[in-house]
Amino acid sequence: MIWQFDIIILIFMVLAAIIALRVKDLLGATLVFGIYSFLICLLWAEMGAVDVAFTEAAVGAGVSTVIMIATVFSTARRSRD
Amino acid sequence: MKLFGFIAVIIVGALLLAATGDFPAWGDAGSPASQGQVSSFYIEQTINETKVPNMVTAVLADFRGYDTMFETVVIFIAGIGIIAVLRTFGDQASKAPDGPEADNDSGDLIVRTTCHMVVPLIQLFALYVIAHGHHSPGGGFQGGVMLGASYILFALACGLPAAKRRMGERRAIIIAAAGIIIYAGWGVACLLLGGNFLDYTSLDPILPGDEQMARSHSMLVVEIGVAFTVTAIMFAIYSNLSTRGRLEKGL
Amino acid sequence: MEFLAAGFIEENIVPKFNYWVYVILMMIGLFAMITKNNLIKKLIGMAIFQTAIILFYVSIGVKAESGIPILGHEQHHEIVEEGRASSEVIKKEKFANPLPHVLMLTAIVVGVSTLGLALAISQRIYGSFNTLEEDEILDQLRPGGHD
Amino acid sequence: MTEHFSALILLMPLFGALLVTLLGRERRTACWLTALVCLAASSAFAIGNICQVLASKSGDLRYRMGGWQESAGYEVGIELRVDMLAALVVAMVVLVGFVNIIFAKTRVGSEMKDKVAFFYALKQLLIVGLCGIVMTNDAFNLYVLIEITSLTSYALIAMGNRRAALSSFNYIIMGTIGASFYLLGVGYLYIKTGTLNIDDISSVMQSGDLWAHPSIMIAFVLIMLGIWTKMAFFPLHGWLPNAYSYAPGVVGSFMAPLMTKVMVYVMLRVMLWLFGGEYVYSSGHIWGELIIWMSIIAIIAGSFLALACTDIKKMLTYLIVAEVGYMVGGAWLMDGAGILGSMYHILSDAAMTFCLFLAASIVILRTGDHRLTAFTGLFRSMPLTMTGFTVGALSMIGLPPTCGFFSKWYLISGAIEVGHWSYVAALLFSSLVNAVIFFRIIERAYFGRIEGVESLPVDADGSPPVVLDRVPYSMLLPLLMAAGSVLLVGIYNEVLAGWLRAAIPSL
Repeated sequence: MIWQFDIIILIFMVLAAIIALRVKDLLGATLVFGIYSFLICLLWAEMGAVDVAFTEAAVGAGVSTVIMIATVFSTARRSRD
Repeated sequence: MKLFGFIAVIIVGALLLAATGDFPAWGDAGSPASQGQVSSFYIEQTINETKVPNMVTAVLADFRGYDTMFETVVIFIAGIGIIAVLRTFGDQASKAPDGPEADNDSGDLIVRTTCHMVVPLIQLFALYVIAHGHHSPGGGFQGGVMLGASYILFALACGLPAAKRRMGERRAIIIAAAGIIIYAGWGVACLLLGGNFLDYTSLDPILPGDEQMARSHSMLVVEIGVAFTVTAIMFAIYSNLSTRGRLEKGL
Repeated sequence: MEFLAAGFIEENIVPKFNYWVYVILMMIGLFAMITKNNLIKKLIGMAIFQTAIILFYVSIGVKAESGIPILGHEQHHEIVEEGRASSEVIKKEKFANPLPHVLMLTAIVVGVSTLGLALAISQRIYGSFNTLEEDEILDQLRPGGHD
Repeated sequence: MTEHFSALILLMPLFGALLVTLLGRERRTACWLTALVCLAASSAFAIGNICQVLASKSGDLRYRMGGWQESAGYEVGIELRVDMLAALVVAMVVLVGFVNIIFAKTRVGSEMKDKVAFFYALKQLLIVGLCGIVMTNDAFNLYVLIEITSLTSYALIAMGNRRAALSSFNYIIMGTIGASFYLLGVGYLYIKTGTLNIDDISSVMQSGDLWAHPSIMIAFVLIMLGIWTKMAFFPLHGWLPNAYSYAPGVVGSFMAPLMTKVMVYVMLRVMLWLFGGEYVYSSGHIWGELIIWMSIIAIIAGSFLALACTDIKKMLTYLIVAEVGYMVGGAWLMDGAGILGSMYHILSDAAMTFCLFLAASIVILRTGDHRLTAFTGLFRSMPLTMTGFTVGALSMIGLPPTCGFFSKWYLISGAIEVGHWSYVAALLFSSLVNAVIFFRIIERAYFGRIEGVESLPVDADGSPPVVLDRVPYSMLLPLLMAAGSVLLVGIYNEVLAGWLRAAIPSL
């Protein structure tokens, strides 16, 4: 583990989480959420949890983002909050 | 609602932070969780007991294999649950476009060509991840997601009907169920040969190598089972969610 | 005023900032789940909430000196080919604790399954109410009691 | 073979669910038969399990998954542990599931349409999850199994109409918060003890004297909050009434008796085995008294909300909220009789809720009306159904010889022993409210005038159903079985209480 990386990634993660929840465009929110997942995947790789990072990269940043985008496309894209 | 939510969140947060003071420092190798007997056993004895260098795979597929079986069941439930909730069965929905040229019915030429080149590579790498999970990060779950993602990519590039001909709904459900049948059936085979459920050592007589190698081989078998289920369900989830359960044309 | 004391930060926050950040992420997620009006936003909050817990678990498994929980080639060779005792070759503090990683693989799977099912249900809700805003849905339900 | 019974109870419905999905959505009767046979086998194993526990000297059976022996006193694998309480609750789960499969036969075609196979598969997986929860001895495995039951119930509820989908969504949000709190609590325990096996955690906390640490207390609070959310303890009950009353009839009648009861079992398990009575009931904590008062509020609020309902199913779901209050209060009375009452009430409440939900589903099906007014004059046109309903209602009110009387008896005697009179008063008040509610219905059913009687919808297979009470046997028989079980659990209360008493660890 390298604690400098850790801090930087954690700060970006908190930012990404807040942005994902603030953006009114749901497609944008979903993409920021994809970034969040990718950051957390980096964090886990840095902490030595390579299997978890691999899974998160495939599932969190990959499949979850895709199915969320699929849902946003087949429902409403705008959100009021 | 906002105020209530804020208060609830603050209370929970304060509760959680109150306990962090009590935790061992982050990265402390002497903390109970890291120092404990269970963790030491996994780190030191995995190689002796199972001949698998990747401890995570060994713990996942053998020591806590019962958990992993249910993890696969969770994925299976998500898949059939989504079909049960969203899918609309109708005559017009099941009508598949005919003819091989329907492959080329949608999408850009460059995208399609690239996709046709990339998908086999992804699938090959996914198979490598499944098979090599004993020695490197990866395993049935990660490989399965990647296999499923290759189908999703194909559906994105060439349209869902084309992908459906390769992985139809019925076929996806059968593959998914077959995955768990492989996993749980392997456990039942152990049971029939006189061990406990999922006790791979009892399969020693029918597998090459000694008892430890029987564990190692069995882990590969169950990982393949997991990969089957995950591949099929990931694609089923995508195809249902992207068409609102009608399985006509994708995104 | 205890919080302002200089020693507090050094003792409680610096060595444990991972745990602090997990609590912050969890609170963000929980707040979104409770207060957001849009169903998709609620689900994004739910996903953040779940990853925060996973962050907590993975943080448990870290040791200051540790690398990945996979034996290297030399160690593997020494144990399997040369027959040395594994407890001599393997230094525990060099390997991250594998158990939380295994648990979190399961938790990630559970998370994506819940997310998928919830997205399917929200698509059905959109199909019958034509909106994903919670208050608009409740407005539509108000006049008629049962249906 | 006999030592594998506890694993086989789980495996039968698991393979049943897989077979059902393989059979496909066209072969409905085959799906039904598969589910029936698998659950029948599972029930047989569950009963065999009870006999084994009775025969064993230590009173609990342990089954190590994967055959992993313990290393230096710690379990490295996952272990199943079946004591008398677990054996009885498992038997209750599979038997209710089995009877409900019979009940579902005629209804499932019209309620689920093309998705019959998925219904049977999800339902059997739900039973797998519930049985696994009851038997596992691993704190994390418990989480996975809780999520299995949750996911199946989200999907099953959302198969109903649009209201059902919305309540299922709310259930997902609440359920995820609950399960995640539980997971966090387990993480807090793991960071302090380094193990996940329930017995090992308990012994590490005992030997390391970790009781004073704040993180242990917070772990306890988090786990309790999670479980309470899952079992709809009063302030956290918001998801339950809508989810269960809008769910398809065959789903509601199955989930209502089981889900909350199994979560009460988990609460008892966490209190008495994971943390131990000494810690939970120690006078140093503020929560003991507080939680009894919360359960009193839950009982009273549940009763009032039920009284205000005009919809039969909604009313029954609010009664479940009140019953959860009974069980939580009983478990926190710090007294053997209270805990015994709570355990016994798990069984008896499952029986009577099942009976009432089946009767209500039949009435709703026959009259096409889910208001209480639907019961007018039903004693004349549907005597057997109403007899079943009356048995369930009498048990809810708490009249002998039904099981509801005896569970209230144990709870009240426990409360009197520790001198908690307000809890006694709340129980009696709730009995009174139940009496008002049910006698109102029974009076209407007995003395009310018969109005126009519609004909029964044709069977799913197209064959005319066999009619008695103008209800097919496949629905009437389960109701009578449920009513019979209400009486049986009541009549054999001495035996059951004796078995359960042996399972309670010394406080």
